[in-house]
Amino acid sequence: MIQKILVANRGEIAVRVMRSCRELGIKSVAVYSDIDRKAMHVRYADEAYNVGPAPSAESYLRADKILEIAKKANVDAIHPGYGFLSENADFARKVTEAGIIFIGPSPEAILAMGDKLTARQKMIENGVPVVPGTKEPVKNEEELVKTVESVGYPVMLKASAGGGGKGMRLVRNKEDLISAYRMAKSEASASFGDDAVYVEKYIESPHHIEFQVLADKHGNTIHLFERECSVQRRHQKVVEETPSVLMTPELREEMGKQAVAAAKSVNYVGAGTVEFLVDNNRNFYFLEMNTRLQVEHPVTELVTGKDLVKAQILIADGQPLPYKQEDLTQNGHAIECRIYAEDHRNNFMPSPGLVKQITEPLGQGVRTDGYVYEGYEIPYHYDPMISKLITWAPTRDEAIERMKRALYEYKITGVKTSIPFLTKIMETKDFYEGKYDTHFIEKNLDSLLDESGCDQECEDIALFVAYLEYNDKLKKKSDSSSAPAQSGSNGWKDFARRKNVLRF
Amino acid sequence: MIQKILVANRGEIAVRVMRSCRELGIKSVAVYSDIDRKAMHVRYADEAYNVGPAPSAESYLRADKILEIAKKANVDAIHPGYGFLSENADFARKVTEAGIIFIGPSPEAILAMGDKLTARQKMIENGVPVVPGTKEPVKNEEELVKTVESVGYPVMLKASAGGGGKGMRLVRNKEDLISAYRMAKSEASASFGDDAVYVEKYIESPHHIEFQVLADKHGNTIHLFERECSVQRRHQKVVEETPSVLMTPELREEMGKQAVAAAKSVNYVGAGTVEFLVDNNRNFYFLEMNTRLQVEHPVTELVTGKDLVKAQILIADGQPLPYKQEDLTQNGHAIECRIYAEDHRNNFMPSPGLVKQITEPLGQGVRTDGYVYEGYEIPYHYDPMISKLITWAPTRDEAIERMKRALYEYKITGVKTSIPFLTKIMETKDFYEGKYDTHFIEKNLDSLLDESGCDQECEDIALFVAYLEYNDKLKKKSDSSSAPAQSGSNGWKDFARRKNVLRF
Amino acid sequence: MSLEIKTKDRTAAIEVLEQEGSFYKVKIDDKVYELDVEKVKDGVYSIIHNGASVNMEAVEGDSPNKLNINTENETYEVEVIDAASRYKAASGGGAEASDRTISSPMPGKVVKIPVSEGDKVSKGETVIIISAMKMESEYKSAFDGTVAKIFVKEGDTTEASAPLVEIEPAE
Amino acid sequence: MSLEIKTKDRTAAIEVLEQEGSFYKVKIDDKVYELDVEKVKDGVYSIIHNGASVNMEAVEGDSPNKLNINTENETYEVEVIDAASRYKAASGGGAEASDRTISSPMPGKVVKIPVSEGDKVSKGETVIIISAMKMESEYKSAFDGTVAKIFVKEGDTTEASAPLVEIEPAE
Repeated sequence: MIQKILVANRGEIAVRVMRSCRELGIKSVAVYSDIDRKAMHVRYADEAYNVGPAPSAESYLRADKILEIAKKANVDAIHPGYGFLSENADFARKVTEAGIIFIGPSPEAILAMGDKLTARQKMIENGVPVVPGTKEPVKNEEELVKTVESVGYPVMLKASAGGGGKGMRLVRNKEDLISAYRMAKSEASASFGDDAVYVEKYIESPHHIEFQVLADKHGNTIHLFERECSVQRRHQKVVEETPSVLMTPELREEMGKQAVAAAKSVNYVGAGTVEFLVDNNRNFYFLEMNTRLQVEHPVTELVTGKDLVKAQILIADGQPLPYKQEDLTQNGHAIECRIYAEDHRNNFMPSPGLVKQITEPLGQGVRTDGYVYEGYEIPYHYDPMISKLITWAPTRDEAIERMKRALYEYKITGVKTSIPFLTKIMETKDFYEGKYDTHFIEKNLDSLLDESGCDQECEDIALFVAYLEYNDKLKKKSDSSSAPAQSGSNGWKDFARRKNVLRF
Repeated sequence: MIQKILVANRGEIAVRVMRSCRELGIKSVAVYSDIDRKAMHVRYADEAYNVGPAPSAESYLRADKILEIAKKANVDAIHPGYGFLSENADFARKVTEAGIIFIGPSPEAILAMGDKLTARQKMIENGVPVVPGTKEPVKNEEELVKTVESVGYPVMLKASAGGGGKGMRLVRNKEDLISAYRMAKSEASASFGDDAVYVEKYIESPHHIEFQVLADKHGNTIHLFERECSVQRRHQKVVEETPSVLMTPELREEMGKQAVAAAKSVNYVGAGTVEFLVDNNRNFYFLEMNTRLQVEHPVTELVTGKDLVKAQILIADGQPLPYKQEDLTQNGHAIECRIYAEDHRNNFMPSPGLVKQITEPLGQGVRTDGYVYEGYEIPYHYDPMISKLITWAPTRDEAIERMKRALYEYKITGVKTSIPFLTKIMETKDFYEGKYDTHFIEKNLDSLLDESGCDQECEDIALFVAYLEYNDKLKKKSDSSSAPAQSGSNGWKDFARRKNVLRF
Repeated sequence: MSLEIKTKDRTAAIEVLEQEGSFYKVKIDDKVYELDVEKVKDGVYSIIHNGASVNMEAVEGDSPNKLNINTENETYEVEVIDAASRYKAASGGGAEASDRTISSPMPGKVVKIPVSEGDKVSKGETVIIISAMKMESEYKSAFDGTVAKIFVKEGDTTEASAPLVEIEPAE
Repeated sequence: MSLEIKTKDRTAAIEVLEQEGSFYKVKIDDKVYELDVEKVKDGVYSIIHNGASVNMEAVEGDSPNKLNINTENETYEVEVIDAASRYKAASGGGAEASDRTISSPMPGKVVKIPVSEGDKVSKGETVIIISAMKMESEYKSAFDGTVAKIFVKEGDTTEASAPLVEIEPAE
């Protein structure tokens, strides 16, 4: 049995993986960049090693350094989390060659699915419907224009090596094509070190529905039902749920079968996700397969009761799947909200900084997978996700009410967060009636950004709180005129000066 | 439908009730004593009213004041939580007479079950087996001695109005009888305002197993299976779980049937718990019925998926039970640990005080029902319970591993807590093998109190941390010599003086 | 004691008439409130007003007299009018100058600067692209004008609120 | 700089040999450690030692030179030997006196005092009963002796660590 695992990641997913390691009695090893010395995954792990400077290209993406640490710490296996090196076939190969278990599929499967074009080709060969478009990366801008005109607007430009919305651009007309192409290439290059971009027909009113699959080394491949991920902004998932309101038992069975077939076509081993676009007539198209754990895997865990990270580890250890397709049922309903450090009222600008206060929602049916703590400074080098908030309840309605309750309880100050935006989503008619596609946010953006509910009295009280806080700080400053500089208190140096000129 | 509920309680249970109110779209009203102004239930509620000075006899036990507030706030219903007025028939009657819904059973049912002797008599009449003993409160010390000699040692002295271990004393021999009797009377008087005490035969190697029941106003009474509560210290539950390892399907069905019969015998309405003693031969005896929500209700919620507080509210609103006995199944396994502010290494002395830092366990299968926050001062006037930590998993083994993981993550500084003690329980062979009765803690006390695992290196590092913390505080003091007094920093006034005489 | 506090397009005069412990009788403009206000922890306030339990948080802003107050549904950016801000308001220009200067609210890396000093730019034209937290953001000119000064170069790492590009508006 | 730190029956000499940022080379008695120590928040320490990630918390004790250090499995009550404690140790008697005086570690209410000043008491005899957090605790004499002084009366509310009863040991 695996005794020690290096988690080649940071943030909430590193902590989440270590939690399952701990429950299995497996030691966990963290790697951390210079700026992550105080990060939760370092504190949580049994061992921790520095892996380089803050920029991920110099730390979390350095396969060589991570392997060196893995050998030094004498680990049996490496779990890559999501992002970073999780879909890097070269890394998977090097890990295996070093005699260490890579917790994920084979390099061949990663390569086949990681390159969107190869994957599409494979699906076409296997009779799985795919979205119309090109198969090869666009070579230059002239070819781009030609290709797009043959497919017809609207089109989606996608990074060949991409995922998670990086390097993706929707283009609705000719004028925007070139600049969108350049931005996509630039982002693709920055994010994946590969600027190859291809073109796909864009399907209107699509639902993004994905199937979780698990496959062991003994030829068993199963699916753990669907996740509805249509609440997206700029092709990034914001809210996910399961079951999907759109789903019928027949469609579920058919899509599940195709998801398993897709996995089998590349001899897939481990946990993976097959993403489909589904239109309003319930036609579905293979979109891509993510050969790793997904951010939104907890909704599947809550309705099936299974721990997907434990399943990954047991599979990597060579054990057969502990459950069969017919053992699995969907119990109740689960919803996940991604909590980002961002200012949705300022064009969703990321908002890194010092977390001054955090109160996590607790109680029945609420799960939080996070990593920040009071006093932690969220660095600007990495993804702005603070945590994932997931609720479970016997019914969808109750899960939504529970999510609203949990969002009400969730208090984070110091950085701006997406909590108010997510609350608005839960209150939006299209959402709670289950009638939404991937255009949901775009369509409802005005009301989602609306800020109201604080009347005159409420505003007056807010001003009085400002009055009290100002005087309180003033008093503290005058009590200790030569106080030491504290992290997070910027500009307070002027304060002592100001207090002398204040009128009372 | 009920629109607004006053929660006549404090602490974790007040917050827990308000959570369900919020999910149902019902406004919640808090009452608070002088010392509870900053308590979480006040912050969580939609409305909050002061109910008197800190001692509960002058605040949370003042039925008249609470009723006055209920009228002023124009509530539809009152939820009593557990403890305080939850099993006070007179309060229930007054609430109803004021035209307000009491969320609980009728005053008659409370009276019948609240007086242990009446309850025993009722069970005997209905053929439910009870533990041998007296039926009347002991009149005086001479009668006590006679009665005990007829029943035979060991005996249990119990407060007639009691519950939760208050006013209970186990007496194994004659010498201890009188002093135990006096202590029991004194505690009974202090806790319930009634010093009546009775005598019961004490059964060796008993398991404490209880059944959750729900009954609506339309004659439907169901049970939600058992809870195993045999991990007790001084007759206070410490760890609870469901299902019980001792249980067989046949015994479950039989005990469930008797629990429903017990509830029906008093025309019970609402949520209640029928407690049984079960010996190693699976003989069971009615112990008492608690006519309220229990502390340990979450384990039932996690395996059935139901929200018991919501069920209470819907029942009180006159609605029929939303599920039938045959709809209910036990899914997986749940364990609850009660986190107390107490020093288990100092005779389990309560440890109130300022919570300097708190990190709650998160992630899959973990539920925390708590109420304290960083900066909150736990008052010494009330119960020392900080929170309830509950884990769920498909199997008992996994639920235990998850509990160990959650206890590892749970960090509270400032007050001493039972977390290390609970960790030891999870690691104790008798517990993880499921072979325990109510003597478990007594039997394993030495190993449960054992403190080890910190070797020479660990100790050296601990001393170095002390060194750093001391110097850090010293530095801060010298940087701001006239700093304002901060709550929780006692004795720091001498610090500035001391630093001048330190050698470096 | 009294203070003037500004938010949005309103400046309110706040005067505490009475105080006893956590109870305040306070006049806000012409309205008198009786409030029970407790600071439960750093920056976190619990207010009881006519029975209603209200929670608000105060977070420091960019300067000592600026605060952000989070209510349940809204965030107020609040400025306490002290002597320093009175001076600034009276002398003018300060606010205008900051409009001319594009800055990023967070630290980041300069990906591209498609303009040079002296270039004419139109309203809405991208003048700098900053990457932070794996997202690229384009900063555009708010008006027609001329690039007066560029404070950074491509590849630079920038601090929060640091000036990036200054644009001189066209007359 | 160096300090002596006492815990249980051990007094250790601690001397920092080198420091750079969070890296410390430190001599504890005769052993030299290389540690990476970060204070992640108030009183919370993250230590990396030969790759092992260790968490400890420091909580202030009853006096400025006393600290409680929580390790994963154990709590160390630690005393930093400063001039004040040196003096106390040298003059003696202080510790002994506190043994004679029974006090409660937490605030509570005096339920009963079954003894009077001048009474003879035996080891293990209950001299006072305190109620706190709904539990009654009996405090017993640690030795045979005489009740020298009772500082409180029945019904009193007591502060944490306040002296309750002093017992003069029998010769």
